[in-house]
Amino acid sequence: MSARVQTEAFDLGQEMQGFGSGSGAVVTFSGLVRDEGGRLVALELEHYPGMTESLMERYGREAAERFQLDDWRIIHRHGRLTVGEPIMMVATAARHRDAAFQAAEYLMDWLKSRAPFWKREIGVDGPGEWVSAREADEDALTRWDR
Amino acid sequence: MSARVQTEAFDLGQEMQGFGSGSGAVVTFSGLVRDEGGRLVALELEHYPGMTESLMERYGREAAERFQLDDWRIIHRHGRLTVGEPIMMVATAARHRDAAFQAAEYLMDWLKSRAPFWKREIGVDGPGEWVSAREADEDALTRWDR
Amino acid sequence: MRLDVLYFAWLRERIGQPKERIETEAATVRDLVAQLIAMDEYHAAALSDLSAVRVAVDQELADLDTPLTGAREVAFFPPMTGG
Amino acid sequence: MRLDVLYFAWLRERIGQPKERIETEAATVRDLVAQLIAMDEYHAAALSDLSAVRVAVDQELADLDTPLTGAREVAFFPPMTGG
Repeated sequence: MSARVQTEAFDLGQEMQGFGSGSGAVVTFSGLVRDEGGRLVALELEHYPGMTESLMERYGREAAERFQLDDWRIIHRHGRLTVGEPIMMVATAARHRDAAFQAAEYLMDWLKSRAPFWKREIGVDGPGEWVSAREADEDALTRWDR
Repeated sequence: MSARVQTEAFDLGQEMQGFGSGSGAVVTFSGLVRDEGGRLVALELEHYPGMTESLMERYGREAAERFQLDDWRIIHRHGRLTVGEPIMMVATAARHRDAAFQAAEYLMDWLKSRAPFWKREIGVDGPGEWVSAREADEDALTRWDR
Repeated sequence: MRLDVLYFAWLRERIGQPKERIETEAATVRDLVAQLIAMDEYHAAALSDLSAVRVAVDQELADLDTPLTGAREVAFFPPMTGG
Repeated sequence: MRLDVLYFAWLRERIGQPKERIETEAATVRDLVAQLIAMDEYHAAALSDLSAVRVAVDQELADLDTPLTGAREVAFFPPMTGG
């Protein structure tokens, strides 16, 4: 049960050592930097120190309660991340797969549109545009308000 | 893009080395042997050799097409698996998270109720009952018939 | 025709063997089940409650009405519990 | 009262600094935005289209009507793009 914001890379396998042992179902999501058809060499991620960490903790705990999780982990990087590198991961452990899947999707929907991170594209010619929010990400979040 | 049936354990981290590089979103599901409150020491898994492998391949390919996956992997063990050990895993890689999550859930729903595996509980006093199919698993599968 | 008939999980245990070769004229799975039940008490016990039994013909999921024309392998087993 | 006002991503770039201390009597976020826009062309450019701007008061997501009573930190930024 932990949330981390860091510049360093992380290793999914290492993070998952012993995670959810005792649970029946473990789901992980990893987001990676795409090259967008060769257009990009990296992403630069900025965040809101303080707010990020406390929101990640709060939403992790909320998901744990809502979906009866045995364990959860959120890791989100910032700084310059090159193509192919992991940007973030979410892992959830629960008794059954339904809860583990739903909790992971819930945390991802939340991270995409409520966690204070901003991405800027770094192209072959240097820094480019800030990535715009996808409307689909806002929509995704509203499905949990039931 | 591979399906494997094996007795040996597998390592999630090792399996995920390089998996989905080039994709934006990777989802994994792992199923582990629960001790059911200390009642169990292991599970014994039986399967239908030949049919298992060809169905796993077929459903992997179907999911890849349906959800536009960049990559997928299914590993399912059989034989005697002790408490805490991984039983199986599914991994999916796609451009966006929605497709990766949906494909992983689709493959899990299918594996739970259509892949020819049967589990028997091994308790502290020796072999026990064959695990009954959950009705929820049958229901889960029907949600994809749209 | 000659069919390989396979049993898995508790069906295998009740019948006492994982596989047998059956000489049959059964047109459908239903006919084959009737023939097997008539063989002895073990087959009868295993196949009495068909709501708890699933069947595959040549490794494809099938049902009682599935024809056996050209089939080589029929398998009976409980609902699957993988994953 | 004195507020720390923070800017992120392209708002930070347009305004030219990540943080400034503002002396204000603003009762709500809306009042504060009006004061900032009146300061100079950079603030005006950054805060002209509020539909593209999100705000947090003391690190909690807020909106234009959120009161600033007792607030110490207000942050302006574009819609989030984490994950």
